[in-house]
Amino acid sequence: MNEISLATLFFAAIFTNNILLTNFLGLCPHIAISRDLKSAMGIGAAVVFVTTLTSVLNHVIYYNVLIPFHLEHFRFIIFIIVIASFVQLVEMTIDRYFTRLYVVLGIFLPLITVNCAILGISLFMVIREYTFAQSLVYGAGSGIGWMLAITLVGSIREKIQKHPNLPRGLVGPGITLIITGLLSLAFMAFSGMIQIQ
Amino acid sequence: MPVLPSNKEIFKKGLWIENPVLRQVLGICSTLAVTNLVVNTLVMNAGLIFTLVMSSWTVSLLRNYTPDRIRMMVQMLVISSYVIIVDIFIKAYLPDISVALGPYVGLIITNCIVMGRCEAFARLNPPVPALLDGLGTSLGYSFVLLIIAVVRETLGFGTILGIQIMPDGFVKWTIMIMAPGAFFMLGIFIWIVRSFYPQIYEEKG
Amino acid sequence: MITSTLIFGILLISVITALLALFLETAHSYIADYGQVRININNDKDLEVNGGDPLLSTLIREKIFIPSACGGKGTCGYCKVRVLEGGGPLLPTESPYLSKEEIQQDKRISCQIKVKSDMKIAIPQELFNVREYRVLAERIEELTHFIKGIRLEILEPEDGISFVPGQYIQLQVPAYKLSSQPEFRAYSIASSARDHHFLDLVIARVDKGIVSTYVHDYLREKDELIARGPFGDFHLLESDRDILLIATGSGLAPMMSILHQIDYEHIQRKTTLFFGTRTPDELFYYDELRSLERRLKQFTFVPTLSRARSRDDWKGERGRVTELIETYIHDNAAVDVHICGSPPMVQSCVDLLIKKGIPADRIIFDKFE
Amino acid sequence: MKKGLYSVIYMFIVTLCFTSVVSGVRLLNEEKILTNIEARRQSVILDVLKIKVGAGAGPEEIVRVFAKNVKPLRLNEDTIYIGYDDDGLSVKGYAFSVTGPGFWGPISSMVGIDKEYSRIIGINFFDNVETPGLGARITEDWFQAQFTGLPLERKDGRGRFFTLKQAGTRKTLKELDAVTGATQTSEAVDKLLNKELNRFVQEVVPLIRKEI
Repeated sequence: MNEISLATLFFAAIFTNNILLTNFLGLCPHIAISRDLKSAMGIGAAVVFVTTLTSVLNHVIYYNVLIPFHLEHFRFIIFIIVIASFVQLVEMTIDRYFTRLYVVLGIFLPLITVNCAILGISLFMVIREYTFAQSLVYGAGSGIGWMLAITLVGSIREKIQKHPNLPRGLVGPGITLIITGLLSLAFMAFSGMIQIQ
Repeated sequence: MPVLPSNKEIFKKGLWIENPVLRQVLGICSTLAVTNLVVNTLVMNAGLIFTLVMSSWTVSLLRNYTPDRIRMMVQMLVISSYVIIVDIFIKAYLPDISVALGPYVGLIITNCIVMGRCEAFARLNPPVPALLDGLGTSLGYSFVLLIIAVVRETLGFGTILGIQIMPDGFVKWTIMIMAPGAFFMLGIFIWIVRSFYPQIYEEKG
Repeated sequence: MITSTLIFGILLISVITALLALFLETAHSYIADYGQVRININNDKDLEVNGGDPLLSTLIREKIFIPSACGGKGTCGYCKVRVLEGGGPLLPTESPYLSKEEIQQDKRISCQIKVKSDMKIAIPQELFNVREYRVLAERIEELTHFIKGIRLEILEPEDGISFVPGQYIQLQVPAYKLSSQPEFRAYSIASSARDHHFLDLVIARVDKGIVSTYVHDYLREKDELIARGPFGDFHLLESDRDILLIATGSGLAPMMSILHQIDYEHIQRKTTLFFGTRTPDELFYYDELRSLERRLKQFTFVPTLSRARSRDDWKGERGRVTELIETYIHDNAAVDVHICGSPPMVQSCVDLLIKKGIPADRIIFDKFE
Repeated sequence: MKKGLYSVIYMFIVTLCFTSVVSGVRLLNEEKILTNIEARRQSVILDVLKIKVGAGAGPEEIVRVFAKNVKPLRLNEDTIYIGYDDDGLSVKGYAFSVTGPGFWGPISSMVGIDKEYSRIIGINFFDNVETPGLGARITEDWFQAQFTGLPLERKDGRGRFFTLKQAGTRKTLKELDAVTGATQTSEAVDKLLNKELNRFVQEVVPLIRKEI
């Protein structure tokens, strides 16, 4: 049905149709965690990991369980519960057996269970009728795009936050949103870059 | 000296003092995307109010029976069930808007406010305060997004609710319809409010 | 046909979620089982809990409610708790919400750290201890023409109340002529924190005030009331600097409790109390304070009157408490200041002290409306 | 383990209750939703055939007008909609749907052709998942209106029916303005429609002629 090549889809998900900058998904953790670069990268990596795996997992469930049994209208419930329990399980495992990884990455997992971006990716994947391979690539690409956006905002914010001329009302979320807006504007320039095959 | 909050105060708190968008900047994810048209925003807000009020109430009713470890799954189930109901009603009675909103209705599930209020308030409080907390919070949230939508539609399309209000020669600000416009608007709005009410929105720390 | 598919679908979904629940429960009991651990709170109370969950939700299960707005998602930073032992390394999800000072004070974001081993934590007494008490008005006495002192005996719970000197309770009065429903107001505790079964409150009459009018005009000895608390973070600042207490009117109440503390804890820091009223007959607790001054050589009591008349035969200070600060406190004095009273008085004292070079973190106050 | 079992049973029962309620609500509204979907599809066909429906007409009215003025015709794998004038006898035009890859996902459009198979009388891009504010602007009236009157002829029966050009540079009837900033979507539309129009003229038209 859908003939977009994997490479195009991958780059488009990162640049031209960045899940955060054009679809506004995953904004809460974005604003909360983008205070410094280090945390931004940690949560970004966690998002990449989760989006990739959950989009694949949900793809399998949707086409092998929900469609054959005509349960499409329950997909919201199933997708979100799968995401929630998957994230909880991964977090538990990392916490117990990979303590070092936990401090860098695992700790962010519970924060992103309800990250809109992750459910959003699963829903878009279904609406756009992606194949298995496309879902994998789209999940990974969107995750990387989200990570790119949050690390960029995080590093800009680290510098601008301490500037003495920053109006007090803008400190925190205000300036983050404006930086994000500028970045979103900048990313629009990518829209001519990718050629459809 | 503080006093324990009454029901009225719980409601007021959600509406303005602890306004989720302005104070904590939570939950803008799913709805910000549809703020380029007032009518879409109104429908999304109605959906959110319904979902938040009903889920707060339900989570609060179930609070003494839900095992802690699967709490998250139960809350997700409750919230997504209400969202599906909202989705069904929008599809049945507002078909045009349903097409415009697309997958964003489903994304009310992951709206951080819904989860946040269930976790932080509803699962610890009796049903009536939980319901009021949900109502206050969601109204406060809707109010802010509606203002953003009004500005975006006015500048972006020259209309409000589809009715032209700007003079004919008005050059439309296309940027307002697109994503950056939403980010700028919300950023500026928070800036204005925090400048006028620094005492409320002072960041603790 | 349609109904059977429907029922089958519903059952299938339920089975899937039940399986996921089973999956999680199994994982929990094998992977995240950290056994029984002990959490010590404020060096006082020990909790036996199951490890493996975040500190915030563990405490909530024990009915200790740390305020939080985002529900344990680590996006609001409200649920700060001091973790003295067993918190593990500082996590990157916490650092954005903690200042350098807070990190030094061992503050942590309680929804982010997990209970895996024995812990030692400190939380504000008010969160830990807030309870409802059934109290009896044991004695009511007229301290001045508009201030009453009431002594409450705690009937329930039997182990009484524990509070930090300087804290307040909320006193609830039943519905009566002025109010169709029970109302409560906050009053600082004047009695010693060592006394767990009696509370002394100082209640000034407020024009049309629902609770104060009730106390002044309707409350009789042996009446029962409801009280809740303790609340508030007004307390004696810990350092080796001198102590300055400034109070006007009923703001003297928490100072009395703090003076009791200085007495029974044998705190040897040089202590001065400025107490301002308008006329000599408003100086309540005067004799008690004078006798305390004689007994404790580190304590000086300086009352001042703003409207002393010539016939009052007043030999002490005259004027407002701010004038006392001007005379007694030299610039950059090494002193911790505690202020209680009307908001304008508190504000002008704070402004003046800051001007005199007293750092803001050495000034603590409680405004009485 | 007892606690674990309780969780599992609890989850099962709660899910059962909620999914039952959701299914009930869905069942009650299913017919209405299906009518809406049907009416939406039909209103697109009426739109490209320029058959007027009273302004603000509800789904029921659309279904009524459609039943009166339009007859579907199955030809192998295609379905063609034949639009009739209000008298119900003279043919007004033919409509057929074209679906193919856009940039982000499928783009679906309905194309209306006059009864001589010589011009496009209307086009409607009724479904797409392109970027709002960019690619999704192909649904705007100015873009769709450009196609009205486009002749279905090519030099020597080869080449394109039309080309999408950068906005403001169009010189002939066969050059249409593309959506600024949405290069991929425009190219996808260009490629898809040229291909499908060609197929229609070459393969479908003879079949219709044979049928009528």
